[in-house]
Amino acid sequence: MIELKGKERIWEKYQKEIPLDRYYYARSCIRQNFWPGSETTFIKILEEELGKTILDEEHHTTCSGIAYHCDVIPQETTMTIVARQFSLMCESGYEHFVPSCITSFGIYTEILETWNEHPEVEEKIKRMLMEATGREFRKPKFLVHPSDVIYALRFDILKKAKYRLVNAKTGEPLKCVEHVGCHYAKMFPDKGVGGAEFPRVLMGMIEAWGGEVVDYPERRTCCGFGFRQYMVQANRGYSIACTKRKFDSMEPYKPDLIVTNCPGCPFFLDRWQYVIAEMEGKVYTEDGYGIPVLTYEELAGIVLGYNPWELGLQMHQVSVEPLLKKIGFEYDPLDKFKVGNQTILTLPEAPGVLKV
Amino acid sequence: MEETKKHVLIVGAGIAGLEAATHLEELGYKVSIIEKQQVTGGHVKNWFKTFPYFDASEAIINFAERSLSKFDVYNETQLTYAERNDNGFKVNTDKNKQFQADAILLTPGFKVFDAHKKEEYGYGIFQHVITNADLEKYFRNGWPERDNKNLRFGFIHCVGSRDAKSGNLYCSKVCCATAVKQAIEVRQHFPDSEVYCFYMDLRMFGKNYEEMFQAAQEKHGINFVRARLSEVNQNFDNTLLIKVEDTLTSRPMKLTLDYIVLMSGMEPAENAAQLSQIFGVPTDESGFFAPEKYLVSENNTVSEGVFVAGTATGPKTITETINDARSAALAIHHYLSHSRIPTEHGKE
Amino acid sequence: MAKNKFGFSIHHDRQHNLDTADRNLYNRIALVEPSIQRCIFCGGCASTCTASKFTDLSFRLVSLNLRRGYIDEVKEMVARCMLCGKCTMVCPRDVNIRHLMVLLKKEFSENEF
Amino acid sequence: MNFDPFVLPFLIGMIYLLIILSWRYFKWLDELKVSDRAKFIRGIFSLNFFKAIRDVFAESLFHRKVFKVNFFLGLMHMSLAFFWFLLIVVGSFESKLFSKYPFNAPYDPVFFRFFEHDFQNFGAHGWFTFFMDFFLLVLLIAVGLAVFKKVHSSFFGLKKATRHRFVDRLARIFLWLIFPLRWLAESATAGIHHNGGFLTQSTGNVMASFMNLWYFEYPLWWLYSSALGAFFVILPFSRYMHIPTEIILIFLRRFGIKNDKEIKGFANFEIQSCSSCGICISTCQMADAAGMHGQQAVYYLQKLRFKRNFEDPVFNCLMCGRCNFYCPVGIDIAHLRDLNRQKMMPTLKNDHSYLDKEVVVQVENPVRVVYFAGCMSHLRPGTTNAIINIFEKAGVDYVFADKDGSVCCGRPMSILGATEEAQGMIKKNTEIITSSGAKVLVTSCPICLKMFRENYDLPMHVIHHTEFLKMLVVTKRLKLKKTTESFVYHDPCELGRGLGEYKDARELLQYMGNPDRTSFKKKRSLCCGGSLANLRIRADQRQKITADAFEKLTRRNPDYLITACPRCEQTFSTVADRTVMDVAELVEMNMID
Repeated sequence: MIELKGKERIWEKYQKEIPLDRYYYARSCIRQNFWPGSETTFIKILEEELGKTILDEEHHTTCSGIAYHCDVIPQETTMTIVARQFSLMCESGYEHFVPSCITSFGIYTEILETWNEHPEVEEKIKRMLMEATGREFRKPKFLVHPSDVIYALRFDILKKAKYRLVNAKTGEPLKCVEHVGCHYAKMFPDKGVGGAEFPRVLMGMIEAWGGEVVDYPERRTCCGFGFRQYMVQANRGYSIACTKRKFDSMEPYKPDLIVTNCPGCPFFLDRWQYVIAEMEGKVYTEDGYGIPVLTYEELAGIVLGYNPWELGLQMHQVSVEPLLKKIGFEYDPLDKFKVGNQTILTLPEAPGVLKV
Repeated sequence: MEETKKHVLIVGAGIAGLEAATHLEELGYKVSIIEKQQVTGGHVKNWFKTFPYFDASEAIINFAERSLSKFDVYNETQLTYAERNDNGFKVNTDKNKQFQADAILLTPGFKVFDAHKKEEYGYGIFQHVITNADLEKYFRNGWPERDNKNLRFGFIHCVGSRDAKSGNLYCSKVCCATAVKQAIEVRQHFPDSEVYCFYMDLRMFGKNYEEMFQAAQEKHGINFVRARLSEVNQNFDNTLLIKVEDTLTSRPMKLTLDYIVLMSGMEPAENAAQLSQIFGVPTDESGFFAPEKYLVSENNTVSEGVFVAGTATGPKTITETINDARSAALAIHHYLSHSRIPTEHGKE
Repeated sequence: MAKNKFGFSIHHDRQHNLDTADRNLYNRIALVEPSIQRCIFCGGCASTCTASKFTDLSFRLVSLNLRRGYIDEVKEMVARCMLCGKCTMVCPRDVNIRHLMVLLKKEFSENEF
Repeated sequence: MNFDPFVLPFLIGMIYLLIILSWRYFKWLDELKVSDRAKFIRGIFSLNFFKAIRDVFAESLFHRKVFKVNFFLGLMHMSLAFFWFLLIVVGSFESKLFSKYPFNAPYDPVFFRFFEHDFQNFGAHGWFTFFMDFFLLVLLIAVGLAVFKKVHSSFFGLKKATRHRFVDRLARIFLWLIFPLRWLAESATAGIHHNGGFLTQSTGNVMASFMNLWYFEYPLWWLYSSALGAFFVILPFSRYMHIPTEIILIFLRRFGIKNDKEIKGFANFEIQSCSSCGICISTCQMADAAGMHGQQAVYYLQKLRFKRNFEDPVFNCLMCGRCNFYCPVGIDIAHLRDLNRQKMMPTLKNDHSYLDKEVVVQVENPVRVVYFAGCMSHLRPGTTNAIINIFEKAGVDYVFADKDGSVCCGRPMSILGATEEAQGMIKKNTEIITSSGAKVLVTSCPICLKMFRENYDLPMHVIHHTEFLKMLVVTKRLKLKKTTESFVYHDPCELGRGLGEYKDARELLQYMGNPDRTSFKKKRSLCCGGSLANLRIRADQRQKITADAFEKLTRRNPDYLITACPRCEQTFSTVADRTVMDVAELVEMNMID
């Protein structure tokens, strides 16, 4: 039996102040390729649905997090790059830094904490940024992740929601697996909503929008990306083994969907389902389609009734149609492979095991 | 004659305070104890049996309270203020009871580490994650209804001890022996159960502790795994799943358990910091009272006339606490009869 | 068996599941020679072992792996033992190691594992 | 021809016994190897036949070896056996002389007094009745002693009496009844017919004084005959089978027949020759010091006879050989245990292939002496260092074969019944040892020594370091001084009873002083408790044996306990209150230039 009171006691400890307007948005390197609809949807929801101000900055670069976590560049370099992003933010007149990527969020958090503990490092980086670019910077007043923002605005979204995370036929809440990216709060538990052990950020959205969270044993386990584990082909067996452990653990709960807040996690949780199916013939749902994996922006978009194909859901390996059907979402299946109204994309090759 | 008796005020009526009071009273002093709880006896009153001989805690309490009627005990009273005057100390409490004391003995004891702090262990979240203190209550008051068959217990050593993440670098000393004792008791209470102890080191330092450990292995079939728990999760069937590294085979390992018992360590008492401030007794980095001189003069403090004893100066077993209390009584006696043991501080 | 379809295969999960571990052999052996239960895995046996000079043989690991149900590992090591008995002479817990080795050798000779 | 129906129980029993014995003995003799059968035939027509007869008198009748253990125990056994024998022989003479016919009925001598009352024409009557009564009196006393022994076994030097099986106890009751019944029956007849001697006649007169013997005489003879018959019927299934079997065994031994590799033939004679006297219980240290019962030779043989599960006595044994030495029948129990160990131990799936891969044999310049310390010696560096120092001092041209670790000699495996599985080790050690080109192999470990001598084929002298050191002293390459300390010497089982090496260590010690006297020496020496042969014994039981042996050996309070086996040394050290050391260490201490 899980005592909710116990979790609430922990959550009280990890309350995070989240600004409700004027966001400086730094896009992710890889999300734009993996899930091109997600970041757009985030901006769309904030600007169009909720009337917030958000700057979609185009001059920022990578935070170099992937290189940092693959041990190929020194920390000072990463810090200087991050300092430049802050300087861009200051120049635009913003104070609330919102990086789309979880790893970036982790990097920024880590660097800000380092500077807090070691002001001499911050001074050094200021010098280096000045020498390299002639720029100056101030630290952001708030550093929040877009999932924090959506979490904070979840009830505002609910007010405009067209669909709930509820099985339209039975009226039962959907069983949702929340997977929070490792770099969100595992390094600095007090920087995440709800801490590291029982994070609240995605759970809050799911519960607000009608779903039920599944607490399965390997909830804390990494999606399997692990940077070096995937980047080096010889190590990919470890990467997928980790993912498989997660799926084996969540399978008995029969989840309807997985929600994530990290660029890599939805990718690996989605694509590895295909690879596991191809290698072992194993599919984790009874219907043979696999468990749909969504970003929180996509989930918000669905709740708000956005066109799934404009959300980019056709980019998912595991079909989302069963999920859409479950919540009674009205959509045109023929639109799936259309761009705009005209061109029909080449139909992708069907996988060997997974149903589509 | 009564008025001429010198007065010793003891703060805390656990076994240390009671034992010191007994001896001070016999030495001819007037003794008063203030205790913040409703009853005397401290933590030991909540325990069931003691290690390594499995004597009932009642026996310890009965012993410690053998002279209870001979001195004044003020329950549910907390010390709020004290000042030094020509006759010793003037002390006030939250109930406005005032004392004039010639010497003060601080025996506030310890606080059981709050296992909630180890979030990943799920105390307060998973129903069957309990602490050693809870387990003692179960033994005393009976188990909550439970299917008694084939239960699997896991004892997690060093919860809140030897753990930088909990802020406590010290060893709480008694938990290893307590875990072995409780594991044996569990096996006796649930003969079909399976019991695992997950330890960092097994510190069986006292007489007959190692023998108790060996009996736990051989007679009671308790499994000892050298491992430190990383996290607790719940399975689909509501059983608990733990993940550890089996350090001796160098493999990650998982195991399903029905009960997890966290061996919460000792921390300084809640009012230790306040007492430290009131009486000018410094504490060490862990928050325990610092004696005047380590190793050789652990009952005296740098604050003249203020003495310390029991677990307030660091984790101790029952035996050590009782001996420490007697030692403190003697130190106070020397002080009050002006034949203080010459110490560096005391040379006048 | 996972197919190596993409240039790699799913790595075997190293995590040991104690729930499914086969403890039958351990239980059987402990019934005949209960002193194995006293083992504290100090490794004194392995450090004095005549055979460990030349090959991987550690009774400490035999004792552990037996409890964890890694029968293959146990089997491999037990076969290497020469039964000289030095281990038993140094064991601080008086575990009758040589007897355990003989019992295990007999098990592996008489039964299929 | 005398006849009465009451003789039938005796007669039937005797015929039945003869048939069973003939059948069994024929079968067992038939199981002998062809060569042994030839020895048997040859033996019958040789001097050994007579020597065997002498042995039968000495052992089966006089129980010479039992006397060695305890006078009263010997007396009891001798009285029962020898005087029963006399009773039978003299009785036969009496009846045959009386009837003047050598082929009278077999029951005639037994029931002579019932049938014959008139001795007018039998001049020797007085002598015969006197002696027959005397024999009977001795037998009655012997039975009395036996009953007394059952209650106070310690009086007979036995710390614990044998636990007998039901059939053995039943047979004993019949046996104990025979002589009192004969006494009563003969007395009753004497009371009526006045044909008794000093014992029976006087008893008969007393009986006649208060009872009408006409009523009692006949039933008493019936009872006597029935007791005899019952005893004969039960004998082949009881321990009393030893009475006839030991006689055959003595002949077989004299004919040079020995135990084979299987439990049949000769082994059957040995197994059935055990009288369950229980001497082996008292001499077994497991029983004496550790309070363990049921594993001793007598129980092992009992279980073999009754075909019960004998796994425990086979394996739960130190194989020290003490029971072999003390057994009055001379049964080679250690061998009988070893046979079953070999048989019962499954073929162990060993993997010693690493020996060939990992152990590199370096062929150095040939030396005269190769020293092999052995695994156990590595736990006693004091001993190995002493030997090396002595070698250096005496200028011995040697190589230390297992300086960097031994390959086990294989005896620890062999002694458990897995001799075949030790081949890999034997091969490797042979390779290592022979590569030295040495003429002499010196080892510190008696366990290795026994293995090297009995299971290796080494082209060199194989000796223990005590022998080698003695040679160094004798050839004056090493000089020793007298020590001021006192010491006692402990004979290791494998070196002493195992290999018969008692001399060299003692001679070597003589150069340094006289060892304290102890009754636990040579073949009577004790096991230190560390034996490799027993796996089942618990550590605490072992320790009791060690402590007991140590206490017995150090009763004269010597400064040192000296031994010649690293295993004994290590084992004794765990309980020792004084220094335990190897002979070599004492030699090292007392070397002079």
